[in-house]
Amino acid sequence: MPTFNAKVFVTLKPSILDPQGRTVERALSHLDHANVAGVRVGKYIELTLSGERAEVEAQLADIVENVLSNPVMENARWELEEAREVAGA
Amino acid sequence: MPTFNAKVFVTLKPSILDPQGRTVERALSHLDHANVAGVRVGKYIELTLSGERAEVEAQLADIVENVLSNPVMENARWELEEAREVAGA
Amino acid sequence: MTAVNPSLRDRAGTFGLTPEEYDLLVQGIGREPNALEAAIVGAMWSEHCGYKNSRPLFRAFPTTGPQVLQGPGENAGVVDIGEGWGVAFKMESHNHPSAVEPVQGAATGVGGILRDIFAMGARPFAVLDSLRFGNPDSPRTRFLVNGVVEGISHYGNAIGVPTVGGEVTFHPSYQENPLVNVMALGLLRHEDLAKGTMGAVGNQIVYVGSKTGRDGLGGAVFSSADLSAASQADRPAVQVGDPFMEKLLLEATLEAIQAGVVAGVQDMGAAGLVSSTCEMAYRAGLGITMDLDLVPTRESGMVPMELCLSESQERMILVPVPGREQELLDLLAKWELDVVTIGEVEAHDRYRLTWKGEVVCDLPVALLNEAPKYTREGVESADIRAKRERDLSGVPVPGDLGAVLVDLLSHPTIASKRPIFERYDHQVMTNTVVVPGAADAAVLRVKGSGMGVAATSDCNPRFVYLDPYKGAAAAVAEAARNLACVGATPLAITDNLNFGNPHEPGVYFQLQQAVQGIADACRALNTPVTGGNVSLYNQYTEGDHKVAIHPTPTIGMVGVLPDVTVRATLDLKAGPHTLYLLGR
Amino acid sequence: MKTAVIQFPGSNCDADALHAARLTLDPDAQFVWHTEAGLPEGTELVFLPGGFSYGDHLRSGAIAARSPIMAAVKEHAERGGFVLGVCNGFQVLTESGLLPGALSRNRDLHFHCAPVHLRVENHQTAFTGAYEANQVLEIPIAHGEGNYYADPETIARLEAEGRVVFRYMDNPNGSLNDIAGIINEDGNVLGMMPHPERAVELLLGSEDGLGMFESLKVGVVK
Ligand SMILES: Nc1ncnc2c1ncn2[C@@H]1O[C@H](COP(=O)(O)OP(=O)(O)O)[C@@H](O)[C@H]1O
Repeated sequence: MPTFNAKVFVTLKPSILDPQGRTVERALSHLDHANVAGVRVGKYIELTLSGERAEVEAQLADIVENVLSNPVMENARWELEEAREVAGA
Repeated sequence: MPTFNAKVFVTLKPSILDPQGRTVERALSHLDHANVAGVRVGKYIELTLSGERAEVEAQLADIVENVLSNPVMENARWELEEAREVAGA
Repeated sequence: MTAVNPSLRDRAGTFGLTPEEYDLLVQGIGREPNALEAAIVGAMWSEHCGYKNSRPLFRAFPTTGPQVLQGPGENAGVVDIGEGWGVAFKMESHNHPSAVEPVQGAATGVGGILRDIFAMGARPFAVLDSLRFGNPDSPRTRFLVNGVVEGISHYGNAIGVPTVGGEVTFHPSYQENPLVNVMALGLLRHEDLAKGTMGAVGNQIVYVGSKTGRDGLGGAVFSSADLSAASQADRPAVQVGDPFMEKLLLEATLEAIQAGVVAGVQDMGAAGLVSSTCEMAYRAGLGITMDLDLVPTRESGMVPMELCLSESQERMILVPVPGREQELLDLLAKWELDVVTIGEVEAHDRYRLTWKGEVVCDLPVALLNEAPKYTREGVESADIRAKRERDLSGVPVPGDLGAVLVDLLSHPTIASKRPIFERYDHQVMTNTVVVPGAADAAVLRVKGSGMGVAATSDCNPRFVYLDPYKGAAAAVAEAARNLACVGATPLAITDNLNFGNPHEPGVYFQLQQAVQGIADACRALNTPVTGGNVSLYNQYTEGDHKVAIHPTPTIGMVGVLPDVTVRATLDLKAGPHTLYLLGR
Repeated sequence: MKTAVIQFPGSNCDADALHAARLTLDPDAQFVWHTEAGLPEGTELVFLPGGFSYGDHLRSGAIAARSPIMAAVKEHAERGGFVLGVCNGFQVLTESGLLPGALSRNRDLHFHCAPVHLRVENHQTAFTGAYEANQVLEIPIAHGEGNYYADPETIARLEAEGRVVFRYMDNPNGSLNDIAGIINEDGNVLGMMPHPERAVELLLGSEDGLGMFESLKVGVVK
C-alpha cells in the first residue's frame, strides 16, 4: 500500500488578531528589525498516511477540517505527496 | 524599496520528543485513523520584510536562527518571495 | 564480554572520571571495564548521583525526629503531620538545562521533582519555585525569566498541581548561570508510603512511561565513538517534557501503589535507567539482570550507552509484589503507557545488563553506589573576608531616606512578584488557603481533616556570600519565621545547595560553612533535614577566569497547622491596629 | 441533582468539580471516564471540568470534543439535560459545537490565575436564578486560552438573546464584549471560563460560586 507525506498549514483567519505575531513583531522592532511587518504565527503539521490516494485525500481533508484546525477562526491548507519507496529516514 | 514575503517553517529536531505530535497521533488512532503515523507539530510563520534582496536574506536568516527558533532543539527553513506590486491581500 | 579497551584510562575524563577514579574502578572489579561500564560508573559517581564532594559534609545534618517518617536517602523525605497523614517533600535544581533552554529546562525540572514525590506514594499537591537571575535590565535575563516562568507554568498548570510560592532574586553573579530550584510537596496516608527498592529475589523489574529517546546525551561528556551514528546535531542536550504523559504516569503509579501491588518504585531521573535501577538494587542489597533489548525506544538504532544513560522524561521503574505481576501490568496498560518487564532481581551482588544476547555490563552493585568521597581543604577568600569586616561606620547616611525606600521597593528583587505568580495556577486542587502574595508562606488545607500544611522556600545569597555560616543559618531561621507567621509549627527542611566549583578552596569553604550553618540552625529549631539536592560548578566568566555564583543554599521548609481555620496573613485588617516589633 | 463529572485523561479540575458538586448538589456525584459510551442512568447535570483534557495539544479541548463520551453528552443536551462546562470544559463545548464561537490564547499570551469580578448579565437562567440582576461576583480564573471569539453576527445574536450570562468587569484576556460565559439557545448548556467550583467555600476566599449550584438545585425541584 502506498504511503503519503502530508504537510498541513494552519493559519489564523486574516480578520483575527494574532497576539503571538504581534509579540514577535514588537520584539523584532526592539532588535532593530523595524522593516519587518505583518508577522503571523500559525501551525505546520507533518504526518504520513498509508492507503490509496483517493481515500487518503478524503481522509486528510476530513482530519484537517475537523481535528487539526478550527474553522471558526482558522484557515487550513494541505499538500500531499507520495513517499519514495525507499523510506530514507 | 521592494517588499518580500517570507514563510518560515520551524520543526523540532527529529530526535526530540514531540508531545503534541504524539498526542494528536494517538487521538487520531482512537478516531479510526489508525493509518496515520509520524505526526509532528511545528510552527509556520509568515512575515514581510522591506529592503534589498541580499540584505533581507541575511536579515531573515538571522531572525530565523536567533528569534524564531531555538537551534538547540529546532530546525528551521524559510522561503522568500518578492511581493507583487499591488499587494492584493 | 565486549573487547577490553586499554586506552580507556586516557579518556576517563569523557566518562566523568579522573584517571585516579578509573584506577579505583579497575581495582574494584579486578579487570579493565569496557566503555559502557566506565560510562555507567562515571554517571553513578558524578556529583549529581554520587555526591562525592558533598556527602562527607552531610554528616553534620540532624536527620531524625519523631516527626520523620522517611529521612534522606529515598526519592523524597516524609514527615508525619498527624491523623495518619504524611507529607513527602523535596527540592531539586534544574539550573544548567534552564540556562540552555529555559522553557523546557524549567518544565522538566517540575516534572522531575513531581515524580520523586509520587514515587513515595504521595499525591503531589503543591509546588514552590526559587529562582535566581542576573542583571534585571539585560535582554538575556528577560528572555530567561520569561522562559523559566513559562516552563514552570506550562508543566505545573497542565498537570494540575498548584504552584503556591517561591522567590525571585536578581544579582549579576547569576547572569550566565540562573538558578531554578523547584520544591514539591505531596500528601499520603502512612500505609501508602512506597520505597525505591528492588525488594526480594525473583521480583520482576517493570519499565513504565514514555519510550526512551536520545535525550540528554548531547552534553560533552561522551566522545562520539561511544554513541550511535546519529549526528551530534540530532542528539539533543535538552529534554522535552510532557505534562500530559506525566499526569497519566502519576495516576497510574498512585493507583498501583494504593492497590497494594507495588513492592518498589523509583523515577528515572539523572542518569536515567541506570541510576534508578542501581539505587533500587543497592537498597535491597541484591543483584539484578536486565535485558536492554526490551527497553521501549522512540528511535531506531539505539545502543546500550544511550539506552542506559538517556534522560528521557516521564519514565519510572516499578517492582510488582510477587504473584501480582499481571494485576500491575493490566492496571498500567489501562493508562496507555508503555509497560515492559525488562529484568529480574537475583541472588547475587552484580549489576548485569545484556544486549543482543551478550553481557555488556557486569559490575558490583555496591561499587556503583559507593562513589569515592572527597574532603577538601576550605579556605575563606581574603577578598570576601575583607568585605565582611569592612567598617561601615564611615558610610554616610543618605539625606533623603524616602527616596532610598522608593529605590529599594522598585528593585525587581523586592518589588511585587504578582506578574510571576499569577502565571501559575495556585488554586487548582482547591486546597490553597493562603495564596501567594498573602503571606511569605503558603498554606494548604488537608481535605478530610481540619489540618493545614504550610510551606516556604528561602535564602538570601548576599548574606551567605558575606558569611556562609550565618547566612545559611539565617535562611533556615527565615523559613521558620515565615511558617510561624502563618501560624504553622515548622517540622523539617529540604535543601538545595547551589555553589561554584568545589575544587576552589574558597568555594569549598562556603559549602562547608553553609552546611554547618544549616545543621546548627536545624538542630536549634528542631527541623531535621529529610533530603536535598546539590548543584555544583555554577560559575560565570569574569575576564579570563571563572567566578562562582553567590553561594545559594536554598531552604525549603514544611510545617503543620492543627486547625487550618486558625491562620494569619500579612495584610492589615480593618483597623484601628497597634503595631508591635518583636525580637532583638 | 444527579451529577456526572466527565474525566478526560488530562482533566485536572475533575476532583475539584466532584468535590464542589458533592458539597452543593449531589452527595453521590460520580466521575465518568471519557471512553465510556453512555452517561449513568438518570444523569441530570453533566459537569465538564477544567484542565488540559489532552494536554491541550493542538487547541484546548479539540481532541476531547471528539472523544466517545461527548456523543452521549450531546444527546443528553438535546434531550434538555443540563451541561456545565468550566474553563477547559467551556473549550470542549465550543469545539464540539454545543456552544458557538471559540476560545483562543489570552491577549497577552500569558496564563492568568487570579480572582476576577464578573457581572451576572442574565439572572433568569437555570444556572443563575439564585443571583440578583447585575450582581457582581468574585470568582477565580485560571487559564491561558480564554479569549472568546465569534463572528460579529454570532456576537450580535448572543447579545440580543440575552445569552451572554457573565461579563468581566475588567477583561483579563481580550474576550470580545468582555464575555466570560454564555448559554445555548435552549438555556440548558452553559460554558464559562471562571471557576465557580473554586468559589464555594469561604475558607478558600469566596463563596460567590455557590449561587450557580443553588440555582440548578432549585430549578430541578421546581
Ligand atoms: N517564583 C515564585 N513563584 C510563586 N510565588 C512566588 C514566587 N516568588 C515570590 N512568590 C510569592 O510572592 C510573595 C512575596 O514573596 P517575596 O517577594 O519573596 O517576599 P519576601 O521576600 O518578603 O519573602 C510570597 O507569597 C511568595 O511565595
